[in-house]
Amino acid sequence: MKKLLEVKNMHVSIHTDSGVIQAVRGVSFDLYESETLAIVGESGSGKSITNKAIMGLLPVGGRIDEGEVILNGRDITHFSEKEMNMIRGAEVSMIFQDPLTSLNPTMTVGDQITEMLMLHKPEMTAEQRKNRALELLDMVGIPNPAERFGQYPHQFSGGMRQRVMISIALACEPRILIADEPTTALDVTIQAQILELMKKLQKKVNTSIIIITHNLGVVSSMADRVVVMYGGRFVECGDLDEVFYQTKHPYTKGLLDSIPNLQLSDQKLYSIPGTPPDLISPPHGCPFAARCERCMKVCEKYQPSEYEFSQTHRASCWLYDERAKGGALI
Amino acid sequence: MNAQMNIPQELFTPAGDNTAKQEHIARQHHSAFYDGWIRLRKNKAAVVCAVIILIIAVMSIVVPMTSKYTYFDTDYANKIAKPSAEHPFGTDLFGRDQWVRIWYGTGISLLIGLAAALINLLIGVFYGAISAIMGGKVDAIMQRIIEVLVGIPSLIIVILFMMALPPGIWTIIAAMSVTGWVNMARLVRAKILNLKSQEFVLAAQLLGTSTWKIILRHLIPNTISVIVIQVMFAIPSAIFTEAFLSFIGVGLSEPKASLGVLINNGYKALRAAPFLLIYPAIAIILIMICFSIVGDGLRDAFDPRMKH
Amino acid sequence: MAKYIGKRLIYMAVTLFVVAALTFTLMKILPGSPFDEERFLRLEEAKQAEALARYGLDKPVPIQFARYIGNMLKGDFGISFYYTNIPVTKVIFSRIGPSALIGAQAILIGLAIGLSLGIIAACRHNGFIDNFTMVLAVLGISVPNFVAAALLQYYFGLKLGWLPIGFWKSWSCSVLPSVALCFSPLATCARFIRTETLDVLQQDYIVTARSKGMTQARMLIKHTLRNSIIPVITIMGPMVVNLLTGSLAVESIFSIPGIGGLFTESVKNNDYNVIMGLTMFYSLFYMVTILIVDVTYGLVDPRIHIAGEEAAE
Amino acid sequence: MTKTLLEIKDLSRFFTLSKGQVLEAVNGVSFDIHQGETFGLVGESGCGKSTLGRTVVGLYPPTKGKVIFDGIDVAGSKSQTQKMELSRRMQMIFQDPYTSLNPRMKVMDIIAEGIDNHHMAASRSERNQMVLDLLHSVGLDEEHANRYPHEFSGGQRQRVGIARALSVNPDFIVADEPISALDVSIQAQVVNLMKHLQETRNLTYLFIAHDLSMVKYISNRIGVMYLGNLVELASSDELFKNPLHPYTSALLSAIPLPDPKVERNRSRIVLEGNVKSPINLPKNCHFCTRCPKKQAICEREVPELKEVSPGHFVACHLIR
Repeated sequence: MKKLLEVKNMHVSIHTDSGVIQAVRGVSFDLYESETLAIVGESGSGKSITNKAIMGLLPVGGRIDEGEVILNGRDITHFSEKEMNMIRGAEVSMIFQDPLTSLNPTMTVGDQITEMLMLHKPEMTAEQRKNRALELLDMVGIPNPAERFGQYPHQFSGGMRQRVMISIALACEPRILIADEPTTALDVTIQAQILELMKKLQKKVNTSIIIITHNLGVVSSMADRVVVMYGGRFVECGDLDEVFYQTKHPYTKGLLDSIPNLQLSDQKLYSIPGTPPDLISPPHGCPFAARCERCMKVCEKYQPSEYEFSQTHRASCWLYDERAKGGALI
Repeated sequence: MNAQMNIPQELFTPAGDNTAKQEHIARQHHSAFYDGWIRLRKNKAAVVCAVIILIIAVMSIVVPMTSKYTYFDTDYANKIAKPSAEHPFGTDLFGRDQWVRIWYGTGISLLIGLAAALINLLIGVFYGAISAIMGGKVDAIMQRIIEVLVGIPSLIIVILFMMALPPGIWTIIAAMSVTGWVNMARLVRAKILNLKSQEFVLAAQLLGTSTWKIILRHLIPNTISVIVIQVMFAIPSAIFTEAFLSFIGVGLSEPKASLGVLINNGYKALRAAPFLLIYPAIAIILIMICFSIVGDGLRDAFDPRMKH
Repeated sequence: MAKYIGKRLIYMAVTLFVVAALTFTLMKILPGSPFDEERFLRLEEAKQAEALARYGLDKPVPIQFARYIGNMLKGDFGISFYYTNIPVTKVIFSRIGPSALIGAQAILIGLAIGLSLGIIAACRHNGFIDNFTMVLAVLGISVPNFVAAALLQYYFGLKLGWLPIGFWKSWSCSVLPSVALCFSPLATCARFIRTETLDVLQQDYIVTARSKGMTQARMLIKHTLRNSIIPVITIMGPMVVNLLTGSLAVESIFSIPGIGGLFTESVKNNDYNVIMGLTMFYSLFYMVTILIVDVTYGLVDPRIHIAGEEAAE
Repeated sequence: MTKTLLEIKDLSRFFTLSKGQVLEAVNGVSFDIHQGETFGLVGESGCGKSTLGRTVVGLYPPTKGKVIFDGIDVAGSKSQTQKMELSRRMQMIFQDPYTSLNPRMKVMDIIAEGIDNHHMAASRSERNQMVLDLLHSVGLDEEHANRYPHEFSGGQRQRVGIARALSVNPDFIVADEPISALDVSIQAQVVNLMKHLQETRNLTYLFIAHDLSMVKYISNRIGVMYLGNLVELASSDELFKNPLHPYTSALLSAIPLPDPKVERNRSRIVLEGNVKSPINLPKNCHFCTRCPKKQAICEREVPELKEVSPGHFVACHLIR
């Protein structure tokens, strides 16, 4: 399969008045054609910042300190604003977590869709743009699009608004769709609708999806490959089954054990002790050291290097260094 | 990769119990007000202005007491004397020393501004708090009253008050308090209504805390930032109103002096001696600027969400 | 919508009644009355009684008030004591022209400069223009308009002689007063639009807009300003009102025959009926402005349902 | 048979928004909670579960029906001693860790508020000691006592909230979505802590949440709510193994399971449309607009809750 996107050793820091947050401290992953990659991590893990850095949407004070972003063979890390504008929406587009605040409240839904077409498909006439927008609204399952075209976002429910966001993102059939916690703010039944819709559209529009989430259920139902992040660093990555069933990193294992299994009736739920690290003064060793039950002295001093278990399965943990005798977790 | 290679073997042994560190909070301990104080201190302009206000306030008390002239001694011999060593701010039409008069006038203006703002604070906080805490019918009625009062052009009413009552400092303050407290009442009511639905107030109710204790321990402490910020904006507007009243001739009467009176006298003698207008003008502008900047600084430090 | 406006009109009526009552009582306890001048005292006893009767001042106060309200509803605000025998309404309307012109010009200058400065300041946050605007804005609200008027009159009128120092001979007479009055709207506008724009720039839909790959200019106009301009309407009300009170001093400085100057004059001359009439005029004008602002805000901002249509499912 | 601690009888709670617009948050709900049990209450946003929780503790007076706590009518007329006793025995844990603690108060005073109200400590030193014991019981220590809420992480704040609720030795705690604002690993911490406290202090929980898998883990029995009505009630295993009401089965099938093999080959019921607005609801089964098995009767009558098998109640016309 053709490699669409390559992120190499990315470091991002955000300068705020309460200090410099080392939001991302070395992350690398690739994305292939018509594939769904899940980036998993809890709040403060840097999963969202990494993807905003790819799109050049870092908040004020945010900066890519190190690392490269290769999109379709071109290094876009230090593209100018003008060059990035050619890519945003055309080759890579993004949908966000909170549908209630992600749409412009004073602009009709129709205009917000046609605007995307205006930006990247100047050859289309206004008439064509409107028809394409109606087609998109129908494609994402919004009933009677003609009437809803002229309405405002506040007249749509949460689920409906997320569908509008998807129609905007897919308007120019981008190669990559980055979905930042698309269903976190939605109810379970609505979330199921949106996930089904995204799977159906992926085949129809042949786009690869990066889905950012902390919900491992969503990962197992959507993703082909998984990248796990913690404390701003890459922790583990691999195919879905490898990460879920041959888990290598203690954090991933801890996460999986923290979720109740519906089949068992009297399961003892494991809980990872302690709280996530403060990224203004990040721990210099492995970020998970303070909460890891198998922590060794080396983990507190040096950042672990990466170890390979298969062509696709890698983890960053000292346990798998030959000097660590004990070796494998499971 | 070689840096990783030469890590000594013994490091690969369990690091012992690190549970103690798990709940540890990295940043050193300080209170919510302390946080706000740091942010305020970083705002250099606000600190400088606060110092200026203090200096002005002190001078406005000290100078009239220590100077050999008083604000009413007339000396027709050297009318409209240019600013000199003897009279740093010169003398006015009646030969009165402007240095003393301006500091005395500033003092009066500050006094009026502070008093009016504090009275508006008291009425406004009580009215707003009672309206929000009682809720239901009482709140509805009190809100109707506010909606009616808001419709009244306050400055016109103040002028009429000034005409009807004998002029004097306390008349001005009383006049300004007729509808001056409405703003404070609306802000305090909105804040308390918001707090009342907050979960920590519900929790206090469930713990059996009496209404009075909820007001004192939960509602008031969280409303103080709103009150302080509003006062910081109320003082300059009161000073402005007083100056305005005196300028159109309904404020303080001679020989009493406030910044408004001085500006009015200065305006009358503008052609002959512009400095009689310029010095009091600079005084009032400086005070207004300082209060605005300190007010902004306080709002950004203690209550960032509240927009002006 | 009609129900909403109906409710507001009732409140206005109540407020007007309260203002009328308040002003009337203040009038009654005012020291001195127009009849204290020597001219009146020289008249014999009978003549004095007859003059009082003609103005209805011999009746007990509540009756006078009831009669006054009755006349007011018929649009008759009595006659001016100072401008003998000219109805108050005529006196007031004859003087609205200059005030309206100065007020309009002041607001236009204030909005034009204030909005543009505020928006640029927000976009170049912490840049030179941002700091400059902030300084200008603080100065704007700190310089009292009558001080500005006096200084402008002195320098541009007297010293340099570029503009007339007063009276109402030509358009050029309105320049200095308008400039004096425009400081506060300019400052309030700049500060407000800057805070609103900075606030909007942090909203999620701005990140969405940026992710669509549009130019900075398009995003500013189509997404930022579209949302930050609307709240500016809410400060139009207080701005107009500040102008009203500002004109009192400025018009007397430049001796402009406007209603501001009229009010100061009638205050000096204890011209009761004109004061009452003007207070009612100001109050009515004040509330109508606030109503217009609220209604326009409801119409312009699609999220508000004053128009009453429900959120479709 | 365990003692019934709480009886909820045909409870309704309406909010009149404006003339003619009545929000029916809770509509005719009845169930009991036994001593020492954890009763889970699930449903999507807008189903009224939080309103029910707040009405049970007495924060909202019921519009119709009664809440009887150990024989005392929570909303009825009570003597002062009964009122104080209720305010000691019933407590609540809230959802948002950032607004459930007073930002201007130290953690020590937040936890001690209940102790002071009920004069449970003879001296100040005893009061402080009680607070420290409470902090230890939720995994915190002296270092945290003198700090302010804004210095803590979400999970730690939630534990301070739990310590505050425990401060008056309650029998019954309503947990209103205590974990939905927390990360997965922190959720497990808080839930395990609540389970441990239940065993050591013989507590009874009403656990309200929309995350079904966590509710199943902690609850003995689970009630499912939809638009103000209780549509199904059963033991947690029974509910997951044999869901009867169409909405419950749709809800369970909508949960994405963290198990790729299972996820790949399971058919999913995806409900069409979304929840109606709970204002001026018609008198029928409110789920009829989205129910795949809808029949004529569903649009005319309100189904009542019937016990179709021991301990398994369901409100659906199709199931006798």
